[in-house]
Amino acid sequence: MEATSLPAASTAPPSPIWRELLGNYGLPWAVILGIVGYIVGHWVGVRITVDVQAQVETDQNDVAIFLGMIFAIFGWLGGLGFFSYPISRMLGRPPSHSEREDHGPWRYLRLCTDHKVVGIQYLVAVIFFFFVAGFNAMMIRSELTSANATLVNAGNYLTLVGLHGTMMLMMMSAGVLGPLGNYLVPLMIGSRRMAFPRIEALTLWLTVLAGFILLSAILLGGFPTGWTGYAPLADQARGGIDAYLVSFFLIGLALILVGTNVLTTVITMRAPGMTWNRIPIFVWGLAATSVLAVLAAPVLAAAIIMVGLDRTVDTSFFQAPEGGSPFLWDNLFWFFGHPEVYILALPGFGIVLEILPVFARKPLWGYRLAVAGMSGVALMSFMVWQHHLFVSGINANLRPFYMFTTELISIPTGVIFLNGMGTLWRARIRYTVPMLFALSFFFNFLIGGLSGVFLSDVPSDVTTHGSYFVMAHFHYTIMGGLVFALMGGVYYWVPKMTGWKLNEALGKLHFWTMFVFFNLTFFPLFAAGLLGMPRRVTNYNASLHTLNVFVSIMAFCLGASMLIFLVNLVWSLVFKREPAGANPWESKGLEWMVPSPPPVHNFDSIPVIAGLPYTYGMPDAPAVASLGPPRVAVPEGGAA
Amino acid sequence: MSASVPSDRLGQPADAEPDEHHLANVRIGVRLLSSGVVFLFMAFTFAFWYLRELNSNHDFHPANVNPPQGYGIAILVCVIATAIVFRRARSELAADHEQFWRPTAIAGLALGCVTFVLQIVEYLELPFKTASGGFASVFWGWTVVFIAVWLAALYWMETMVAETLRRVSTDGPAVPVEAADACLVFLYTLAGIEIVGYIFLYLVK
Amino acid sequence: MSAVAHDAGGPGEPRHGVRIATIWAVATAVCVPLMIWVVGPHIPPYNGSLQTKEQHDVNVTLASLAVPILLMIWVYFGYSIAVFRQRGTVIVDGPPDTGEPRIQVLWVAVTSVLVLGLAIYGTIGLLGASKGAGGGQGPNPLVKPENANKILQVQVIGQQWLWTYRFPQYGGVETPNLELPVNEWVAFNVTSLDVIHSFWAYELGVKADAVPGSNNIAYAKPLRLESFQVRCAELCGIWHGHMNMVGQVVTKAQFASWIASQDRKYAGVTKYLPPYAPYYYPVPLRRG
Amino acid sequence: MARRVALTGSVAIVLIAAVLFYLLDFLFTAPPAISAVISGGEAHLTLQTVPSYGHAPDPDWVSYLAKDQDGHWVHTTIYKVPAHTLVTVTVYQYDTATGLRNPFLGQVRGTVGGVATYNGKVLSVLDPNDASHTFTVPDLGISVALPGVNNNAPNQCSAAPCPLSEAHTTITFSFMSPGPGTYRWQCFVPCAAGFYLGNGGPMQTLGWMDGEIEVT
Repeated sequence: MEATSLPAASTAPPSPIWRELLGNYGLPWAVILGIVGYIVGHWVGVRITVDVQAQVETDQNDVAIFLGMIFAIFGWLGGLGFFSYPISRMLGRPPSHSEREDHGPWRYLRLCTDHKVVGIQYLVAVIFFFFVAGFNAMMIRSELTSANATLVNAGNYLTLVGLHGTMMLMMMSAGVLGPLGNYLVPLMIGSRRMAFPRIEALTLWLTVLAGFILLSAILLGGFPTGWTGYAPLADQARGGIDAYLVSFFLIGLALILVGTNVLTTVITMRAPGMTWNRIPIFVWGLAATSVLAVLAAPVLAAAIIMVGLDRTVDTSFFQAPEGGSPFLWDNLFWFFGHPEVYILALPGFGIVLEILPVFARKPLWGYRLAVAGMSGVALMSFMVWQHHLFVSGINANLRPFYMFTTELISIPTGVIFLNGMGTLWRARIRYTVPMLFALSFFFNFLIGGLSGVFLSDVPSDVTTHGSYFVMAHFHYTIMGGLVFALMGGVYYWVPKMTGWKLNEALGKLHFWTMFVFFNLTFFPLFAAGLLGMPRRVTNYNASLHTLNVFVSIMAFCLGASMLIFLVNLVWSLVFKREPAGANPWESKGLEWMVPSPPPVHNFDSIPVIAGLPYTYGMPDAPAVASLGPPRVAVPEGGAA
Repeated sequence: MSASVPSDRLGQPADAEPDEHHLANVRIGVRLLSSGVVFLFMAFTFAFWYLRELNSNHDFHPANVNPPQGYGIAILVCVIATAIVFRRARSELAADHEQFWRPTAIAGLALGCVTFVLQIVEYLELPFKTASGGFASVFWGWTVVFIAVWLAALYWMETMVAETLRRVSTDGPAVPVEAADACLVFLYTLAGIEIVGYIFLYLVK
Repeated sequence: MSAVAHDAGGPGEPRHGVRIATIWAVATAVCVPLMIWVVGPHIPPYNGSLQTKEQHDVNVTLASLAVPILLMIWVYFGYSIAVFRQRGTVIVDGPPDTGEPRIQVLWVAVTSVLVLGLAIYGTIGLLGASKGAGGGQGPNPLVKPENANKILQVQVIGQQWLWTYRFPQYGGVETPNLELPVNEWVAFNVTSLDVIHSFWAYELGVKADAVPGSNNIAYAKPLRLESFQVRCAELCGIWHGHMNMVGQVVTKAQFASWIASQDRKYAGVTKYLPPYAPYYYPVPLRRG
Repeated sequence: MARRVALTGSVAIVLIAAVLFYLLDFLFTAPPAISAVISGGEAHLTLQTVPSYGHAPDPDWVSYLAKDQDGHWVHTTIYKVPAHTLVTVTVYQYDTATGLRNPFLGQVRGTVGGVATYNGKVLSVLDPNDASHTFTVPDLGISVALPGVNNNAPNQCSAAPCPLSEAHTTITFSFMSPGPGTYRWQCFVPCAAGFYLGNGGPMQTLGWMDGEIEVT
């Protein structure tokens, strides 16, 4: 939304003729230009490497695939209209913040710079890819019901594992920053929009494209490396690895941009009165995550560029005989890898600590401690990455150091429990669905955290490294931690985002089935790991057969419980549509003082913040912000 | 594509203050993205020192692989010159010498383009191909990524030059000085990266 | 809006803190010994080698340390879920306490001490009798058994989808099966010919990544005459899950006769093998 | 309301169709299984290795082929073999030598008598540099190296199935099949031209240079 007092505002000339003929930028054009881009890029790639013997013999020309995908990316972004702004800037027109936005449902399939539209688009995209990856998980578990490769042949199984892992992590790293971050940060800090609305829309469309490019790995023959993409195997794999690399690169790029966007918004666009210690804890969680995203994702991008060069122009970054080294990928990937898993965990902390006070009817206990905890986690997550490499033979003399830093990082992570316990002390708990998810977060993350202490201890890590123990650990921290918190966030904020309530009974059914079957699925896998079952294998020794069959059945029930969530979403938001009102949870947050769904400009006039939104049990405390007079026909100017 | 008329979608007059944050956002945004870019090149720097120290199969830096020193210096000088010339242009802009800001900014942009051209020519003249050891890989990786990021700097300078040339109203500076400051921060970052890159790509044996 | 019941812990209020502490104390007093003596012995890995004994002790210690923490959180949350509930339909706010610096400092201090202790404990375990607890320590290990170069050297060669073993002290013979003498130190020199694998001898508690172009040394001292499963613990391609074999720990005499039989059996091919080296760069190097 | 039902229904149908395509076209695809020819209490398997398959989907890939019951060459590597019987394998090898990555695999192992006949000569060790492919069943300890045709042989075969008239070496060996189960087998020569270290593509795809022996 622009002030009419822009220096060189020029009235818009009538749309050019071709625009009328071809219709508007949007998803249809993006898909068409994306596919055309791939075909052209592939054709050009084949022409360029017609004499490169290595590319010809593989029947799948990596140069052509990479070029095809790069052209497809430009086609996709061009089709959505992302190049119109840079071109107009290069022609000297002044910066503007909003694309031509029109309302109506079609704005969800088009480049729209309203942060609320992007938030909902993100939510739909993340949930869609979450279910695609979840379906892969069901296939993995059905393969593991038998002790050797029966359902899926061994080669395809690795692609299955790779797709499940990569897509889950791709979607979950933008899983909270994207939907809840973009939607709620402006509402919670009293601003009308994010710092860079156009970049915000770009991150959404890059994430969606990355998801589909990763799925295209199936058409290119799959990839055997799993989400970690270890080095010489990545150099050696078929075409599917190119899809993995390009999609992970796009996600890295989207992470940098969404991190910059959220952090800049929090730094510059807070409403007057919102000092640093009045920022809601959820926004602090996202700010800490953004710092990690901005600094860690470039290292992943660099590592991916290196593998890309290895596969196309025959450099030898990771080829030991040629002066490279596989250890380089280990170090670069895990230098990004560990901040990545905290990019996954911190938003979960933020959501839980935001929901807890509302349903415990008590202020957040130890707000500054929570903020210090999150910042501590963000800072230290760059110093622990070699605990993934305890047995890899890299600088054994640093083992004690990395054991120490990994143990050290469990202090700020443990602070979250103190905040939770303090907030629940003599509270008045209401067991609504969001609260159930928040409480179960503590239960799951406790088991995840303690198993992490086992793994950070080198002697114990020798047996558990690369086994199902590790797999159970990170499912407890990511699914038990982040996904439970995200579900709580969805149940808590969807009434605000859509204006309609989510069905309480279905919600509780979904919670209890998800909680019970999640624990029954992943707790036995700690035992499987300790009993010697390596990760990502199709066959295991017979003694583990009954355990795996039990876990598979529990996993199918977990899948069924996720379907209940889907049914609840579709039933409550598409069919029943029971209005939720502005503040269904009686919360004191700023976002609950505007109608739901909030109007396009969020606040009639920029509010003045009076304090933290956790003034429960303080009857005389002022409301978190004074919103100023409602917008009348002609507003008497800007902020109060 | 014309800049859209900034009107609020629901027909209500747009609020008065969205623009005041724009320059502050650009100021913070460029610092964040510059630190991201520094981490990007830190990965390549780590790759260089790590592979050099490992020197697996004694094939990291075969004797016959030597980058052309001439081009290295030329590119380094051009990058630093671009930053200095643009800094000069910025101070002209701050002092509201419109008539000096314009040519100096264009000179800065031109120098940037020269850097780009020099790098491409160096690729054509390069004595070693990509498949000759770890050093060659890091050399190609670093320079390709640097030129890609350098294009972003060129784009940014170009938008400012274009905005100056296209100016309609004459009150105030052609381009907000803060925008030029932000672009300078990005140029300083890239100049610093180029210096580090020059040292270990061309000087360290 | 919510009505506020400002119950500042009047006399009628039960002493929640004391209750929680007592429940926790009783539960801990019951569960910790349960963990140490009943559950503990069943926590894998078992006592196949000196290394697994160390790992087993660490696992039991960590488990019995984790029990009190686990119980503290479970008891506290269970108690608050049961007792601090909203009663009736009117939403009543709880007391407005926003944080006790003393408790926060105490918590951070306790967790720091605990963490420091764990780190030191882990380091002691690492540098202790198990000489690296069976983990791969790279070309120059941090911890070596005494007279490390005189003990049995076994080169473990990982390649895409097969483990083979070479014995430099016995003429560099290579064989796909593995037998080790009991109660003798053995040094596994693990390397790979193509991609990263990870040599995992489960019952011996040994795990060392096999990385092409690097020699990863892990020490073990088998203690029991039993077979041990060898698996690959790092994803290496289509048959990663099938790269399994079973090794055998035998008496010293049986080992001598076995190695002699392997020498005879594979004499034909031994002359074609490359000279023994910590790692190999096999042809074809470039694309095939 | 009807519009919403229709919209949700159509979205659901599209998703289910995508899932079925994903399952049937990618996940559950596996090469056909052929069973060994049984004659007189013995099983016979006839295989062929060609330097390039010559047909879609991957014309340049090296591959195994097998002769089924009624003598047709089938492009598969999944072989059914009866349990506890003598299996005699004949391999017509049309590819040139690439050389073994691990020379140890030049040793013939697990066959009856520990030997294999190469063009009539009975050997127990093959010079690793002459090896073009191997037939190795690691779980059963069976491994036979297959020597290559010399590089400048005149009529080299370029598309499967190759007739016997073209330059080839013949290798025969036999082994006792174990109890029922599924045993993976593969080629240990890095023969996947174009892939890093020669171990990508066909070497990691079922139906080309990897397969399973199903003992029933």
